[in-house]
Amino acid sequence: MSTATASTTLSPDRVGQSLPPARKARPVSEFLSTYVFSKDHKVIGLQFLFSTLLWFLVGGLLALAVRWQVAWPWSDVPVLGKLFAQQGGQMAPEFYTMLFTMHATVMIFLVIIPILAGAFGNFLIPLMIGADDMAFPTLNMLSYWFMWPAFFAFGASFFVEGGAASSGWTSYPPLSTNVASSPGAGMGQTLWLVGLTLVGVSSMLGSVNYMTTIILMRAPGMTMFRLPMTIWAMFITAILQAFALPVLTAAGFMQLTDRTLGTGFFSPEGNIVNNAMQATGGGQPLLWQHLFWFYSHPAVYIMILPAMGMVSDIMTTFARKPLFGYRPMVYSIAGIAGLGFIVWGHHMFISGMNPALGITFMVSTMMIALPSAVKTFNWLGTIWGGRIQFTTAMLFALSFVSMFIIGGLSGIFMAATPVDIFIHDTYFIVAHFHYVLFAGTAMGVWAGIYYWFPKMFGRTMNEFWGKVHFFLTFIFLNGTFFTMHILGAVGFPRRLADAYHYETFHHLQPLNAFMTYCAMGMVATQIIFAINFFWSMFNGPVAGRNPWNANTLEWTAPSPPGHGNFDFQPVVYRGPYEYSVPGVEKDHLMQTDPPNAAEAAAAAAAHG
Amino acid sequence: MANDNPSGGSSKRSRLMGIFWSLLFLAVPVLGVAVFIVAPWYDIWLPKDVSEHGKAIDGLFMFILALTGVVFIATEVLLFWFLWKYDAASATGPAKYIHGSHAVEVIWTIIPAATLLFLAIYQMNTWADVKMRRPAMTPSVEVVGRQFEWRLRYPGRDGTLGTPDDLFLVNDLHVPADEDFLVQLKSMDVLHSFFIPNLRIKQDAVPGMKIPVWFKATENGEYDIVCAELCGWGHYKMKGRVTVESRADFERWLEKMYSRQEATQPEPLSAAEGAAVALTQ
Amino acid sequence: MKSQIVSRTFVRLHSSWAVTACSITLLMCVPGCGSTPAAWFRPNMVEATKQRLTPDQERQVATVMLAMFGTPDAPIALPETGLDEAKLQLAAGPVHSDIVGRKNGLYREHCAHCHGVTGDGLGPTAAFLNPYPRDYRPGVFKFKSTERSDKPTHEDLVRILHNGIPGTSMPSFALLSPPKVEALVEYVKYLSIRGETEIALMRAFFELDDEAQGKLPETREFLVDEMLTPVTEKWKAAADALIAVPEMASDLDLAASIAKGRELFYGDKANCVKCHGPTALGDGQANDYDDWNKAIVEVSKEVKSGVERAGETSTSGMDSEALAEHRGQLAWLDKFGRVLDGGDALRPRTIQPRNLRHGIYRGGRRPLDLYYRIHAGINGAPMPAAKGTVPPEEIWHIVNYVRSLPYELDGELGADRPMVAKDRF
Amino acid sequence: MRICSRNNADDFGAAVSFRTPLMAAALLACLLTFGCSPERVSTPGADAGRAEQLRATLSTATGGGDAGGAAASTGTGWGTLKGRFLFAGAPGESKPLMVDKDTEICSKAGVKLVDRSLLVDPATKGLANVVVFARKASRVKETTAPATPLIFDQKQCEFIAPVFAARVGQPIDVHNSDPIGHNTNIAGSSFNQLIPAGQGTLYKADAETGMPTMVTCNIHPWMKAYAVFRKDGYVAVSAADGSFTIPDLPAGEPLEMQVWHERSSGPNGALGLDNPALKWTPKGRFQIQLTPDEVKDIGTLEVPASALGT
Repeated sequence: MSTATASTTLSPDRVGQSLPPARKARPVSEFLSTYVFSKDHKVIGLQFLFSTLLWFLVGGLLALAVRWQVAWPWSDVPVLGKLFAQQGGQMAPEFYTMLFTMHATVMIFLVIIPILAGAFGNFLIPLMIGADDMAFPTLNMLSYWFMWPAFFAFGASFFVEGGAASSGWTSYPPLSTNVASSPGAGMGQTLWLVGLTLVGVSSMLGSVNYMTTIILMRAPGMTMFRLPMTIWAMFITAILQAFALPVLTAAGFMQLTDRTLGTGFFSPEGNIVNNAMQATGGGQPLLWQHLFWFYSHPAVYIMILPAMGMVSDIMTTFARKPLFGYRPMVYSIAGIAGLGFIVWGHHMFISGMNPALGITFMVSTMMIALPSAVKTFNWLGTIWGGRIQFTTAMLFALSFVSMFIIGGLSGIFMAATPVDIFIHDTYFIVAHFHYVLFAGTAMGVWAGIYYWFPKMFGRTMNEFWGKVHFFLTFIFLNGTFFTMHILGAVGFPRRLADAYHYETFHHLQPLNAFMTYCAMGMVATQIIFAINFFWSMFNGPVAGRNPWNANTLEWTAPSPPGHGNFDFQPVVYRGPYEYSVPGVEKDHLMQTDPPNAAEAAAAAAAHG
Repeated sequence: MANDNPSGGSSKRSRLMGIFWSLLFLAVPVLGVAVFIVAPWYDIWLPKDVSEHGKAIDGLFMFILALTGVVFIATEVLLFWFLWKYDAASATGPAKYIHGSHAVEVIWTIIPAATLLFLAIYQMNTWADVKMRRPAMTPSVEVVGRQFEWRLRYPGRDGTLGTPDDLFLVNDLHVPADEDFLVQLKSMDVLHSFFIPNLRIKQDAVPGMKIPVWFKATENGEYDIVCAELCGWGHYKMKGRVTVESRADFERWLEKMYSRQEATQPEPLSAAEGAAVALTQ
Repeated sequence: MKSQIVSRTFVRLHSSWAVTACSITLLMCVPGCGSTPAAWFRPNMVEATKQRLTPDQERQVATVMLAMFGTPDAPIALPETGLDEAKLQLAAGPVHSDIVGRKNGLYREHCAHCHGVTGDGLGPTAAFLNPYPRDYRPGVFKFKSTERSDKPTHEDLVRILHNGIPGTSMPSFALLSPPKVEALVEYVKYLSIRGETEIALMRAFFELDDEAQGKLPETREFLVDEMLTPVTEKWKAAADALIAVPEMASDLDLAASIAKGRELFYGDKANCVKCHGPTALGDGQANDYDDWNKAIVEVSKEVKSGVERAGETSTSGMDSEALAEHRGQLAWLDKFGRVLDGGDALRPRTIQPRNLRHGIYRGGRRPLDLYYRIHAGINGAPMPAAKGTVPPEEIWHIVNYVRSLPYELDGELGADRPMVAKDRF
Repeated sequence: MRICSRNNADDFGAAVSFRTPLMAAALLACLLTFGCSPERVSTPGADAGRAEQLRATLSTATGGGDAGGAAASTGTGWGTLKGRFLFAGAPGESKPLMVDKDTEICSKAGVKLVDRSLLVDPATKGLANVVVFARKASRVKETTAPATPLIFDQKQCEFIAPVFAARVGQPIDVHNSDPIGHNTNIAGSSFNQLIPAGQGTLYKADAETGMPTMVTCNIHPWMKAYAVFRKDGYVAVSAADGSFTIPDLPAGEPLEMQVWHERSSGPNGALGLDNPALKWTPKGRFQIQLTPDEVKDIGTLEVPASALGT
């Protein structure tokens, strides 16, 4: 297959080739095949990007609504107030429950996972390994179009009787399986499960594709250890997906049958929910938690690894310096992935799981902090002695490191089982995963957008407004999430519609109000990003092939690249991070630059 | 924006920007530490611990806080320092051309590994005390989570649950001080979590399981019982109260409650009700 | 070059998607902003339609109710109601704390999402609860220390708030401070009185003489003395209407008493077995309704048969007058159908006799409570009164037997051994 | 808003470059609407202004005055009202009831219990169980107050009288002639009693029912009857042949009679007939005036099928 594509790539006449008249004649089919049902990995990548950014907006607004209730419980909700007019604009508690459930669901399944794997994975993998497209373009297209039924399932669930799913994004039974247990446990929950399954199918198609492409379609000379970190991350993420996802899908089906056919995998016998004795039984609620976390813990790394990869590439580019400890970085990613499969139990320390088992998971969890630490140190090593350019992309990448340190360290508290007894399901954990997923991944995503925008649209984004966007986001996100740590220290539980009737938490309302103001600021700030994004698409300064003087292959292709990506067959001579090579006049050597004596000498000296 | 252009030279302005950004990153450790120092003054900190095992947990919390705090400050300050020092606008000469160092990698793999392993082993004993070394005694009370309240059942005079002399109550748990107290935790419908912040106790209640929870309360007073596992739309209001009191008071209270439960004539109302009615007159 | 064009136009396309989508978000946001309407009392549409009120008449009732009782944010209690407005203020309105940090809006914080702002048992969560939350408007309360048709005493309501109602979704509010409980009880009374008065007004239209031209007299005599006072009088009378409970014989042998109770339970005199079933699992009677649901069932039947009838009658051969009447009838049936399907009524549910093996007693587990239930029956529910036909000492026997049921030995229950309290309560 | 709609209309990207900022600015506006002050709207359907005035009148305590408004007594002497209801139409088969309990007693000798809401005498076409009563009467002839307890019996899981009328305060012996226990539940009253087998219990209605009220047995939910209690006792239930008689009505003054039938399609079961002679209204009322010692026969009253539910 790769040879076949290579031959087409090599044919000189296809460079700058214009549309064949036959296809011009049928503009509609032309339009559809090019923009809608396109099999071009770049178009698909951008389709993912735009869809996920829209859901990002939805998720953000949901978060605001949640924050509103947490800060000022029962006060009239401004925007949503109309929905419960008879209540006098007051948010009903089950509506609040639905809000935070769907906030998490949207952010995880419709934003973070698809934007990393779907958008960046699709756009970057072939470009960075020097392939002209994915191994299975049709599968690739399907993986996007399987998202749409999911979009509709999740979207529709807001409007069914009882509202969308409201048993938390973890969907713990019996709350989620027993229809009588809560309003959202009706049609909303079913749609939620359907949507989840479809998202799963999409990711599965994607990951199969990524693995095949990275293994089979690397350009000549692109050995595995010449791959950029982004690709390594995507590769290992794909493996994680492929192995973990089937478990969740199976569990999802079990829950679906529990709800529809009363199979009772997860419901014990004789349960009395909503004053009605449950007919079926013989199940175990904990079983779901095991199955769910067996996927969802690896999923946590699916949600961070690609960002780590992208950040590594961006930092080297703007530090003008080789990545510090390339192989250790690769090994630590692999290590995280490996350990990621045996730590799921740390979500269940107080779930009633055998405490002895808790100890086992505690040890493995402690150990998984290790590779993360190694990565952090290597990033620091990378900027040490560099020549740092404070571009927006770089700032976001740096903040990723800075914030990931916080997120990583706070994880150690939860890993310590006795401490977890107190902070489990409090705002401490909320702070932790928001530092990893928002302050970490989301910042990485922004870094990626600012960095590869020229490659996507042929123009660079406005740097000034980019930095304003970064500055405000950075301030507001810390204002919002750092304070959550001390909330957690008081034991402030998550998911409470109104915690202030507890004497223990009564005095925390002002702090929560402050956090909500920050959250509002954070969402408002993204408008700057939206304007900058769309404006620069058409009015930004035109970027050449390699605006950042970076090394990796995508920068040898035109911006934006056409079908087939490269107008010549890239041949790789070296690793991706050859910056500031002594004796070389320009401060970077692209992977495609033919070798020269000076470099050879320097390399010899360095590797001694 | 010229100076932001990667190929741009080091103008004064871009140096100022470099300083600005590095200081922004310095603000993270500074303010971060400040928050943790200031919070206790505003009582936004671990709630008062009134349990025997709580000290160990709090101690561990503080220990990890200190440990991670050091790492946090070190790394963040280092990040700031590199940004300050190696700003392309100020630093002269080319960047270091180095692909890493085996020695360094080994060092910063071994040290954290040792520390983490130590942490893991260090805390096992506390964990075992709280969750594994169950005192040899019959349950002092059965707590059943239910949407959205805590239903309590004391064994009554005969000391065994499930007999006609059981005492049934809601949300109002009384506990004798300085004694091992064993709760048999159950759930009637969905998952709940039995969380008493001041007692450093949290345990999910799982339908179909009888989970033992034990503690020794060391200080009289009234404390909140919170539900810490999402149990439906009314999760937020699943509030209970635990009253720690002397053995004598506890016995007296049990007797009072039992006689009230067995009432065959309209009787004086309970404290709350009595006060309530008093208000109407 | 082509690639450029492709990706340029692609971007335009997508950004215009984005623009559209954002504008949709806007359209969703903008109308939401601005006036959050004040909470209002929902009119009793089922009764209004049952009484076939005209829009004008509905408006008159709404106006009168507004005049007599105010709004959920600003309730009014006429002196005749005997309600304490200060307490009502605490419970009414949106949730907030006043200058001295005193919490207001208690009803909407603790009760409204089940019982509804109007106390019509139609709160946002009502439809999902089993049993449905109580509709205060008919002024019927189940668990009380007074005779069947009497109102509950103040203490009865306080007790319900304090203990909750096990076996239903009514939680315990034992941890609320007494003044708050007071305010809530007062507010529940207020809603109940309001609802009963509204129903009285709506029914009054039928009793009107023709010269009244379908308009209620808006005089104090009529509204207060004829409509309001009869309702409030019963509430005032409740305190003195306590059921007198003769002491259980002090020398009573419990075992013997339980045995006697068992006889009565299965016997023809007390007849408990007929509904609570031979195993006392509450499986004796499955197809009856309580009064709240029965009302809906009855009107639905009426509407259903009415619609069928309308379908059968041919409008040919009708003179204009008859035709007009026929049309009116159709319009009414149509409206009634909409009211029943719309948010004004819940899907009727049958009532299950209590399963006496769970050891869950909704009205309280004190022997006294059980005595009240058996003596006076349960108002609004099928449970009949035993008083008069079953002497007090025999009622005590039944009480003792019922209290022993959750612990009755397996052997006596035969093959289908129910789940007893020992296993789960 | 109009910005948005224009953006919707405009589909292609040319204009996006300058519209996007507008759009985004509008979005910002939306997000900043968190402060917008809710202007309160009043109860829908109610006339707030009128309510204010009304509130004033309600709070001014005026001397109660006679609110009852009983008709002023004018005439003297007593008269009797007679009449007969005929059903114009085919009554059709009455449906059997769902009897799922105590069948050995309740359907003894294979007698199936049937729905008795429309009883028409096949021979005379007479419509039974129509209730006729005087809405207001200024005078009541004391001698007519009966002292004997009225027997309200149930046999073979059926109330013997489908509709029965009594005077407020008149003793009623609610009886159970079955070998099994029943309970009798009179809706809207204080009465829901266990009636053990073969026993009875006395009941005295303490208040008037407006229109007849439903009587049920909850143990046997198919059992149904109607009761009507009147202070003055001027009430009659039409017999099997449809005839009814109300004796001793106050003469010499206009009387308004109310007519009810269980299956009537009128409001609250009011039986509306097309009878201008008696000024019959849709509310099921007609006007008469008796002269002393007159026996007024208002003749046969045709009840069309359309007036009753089928």
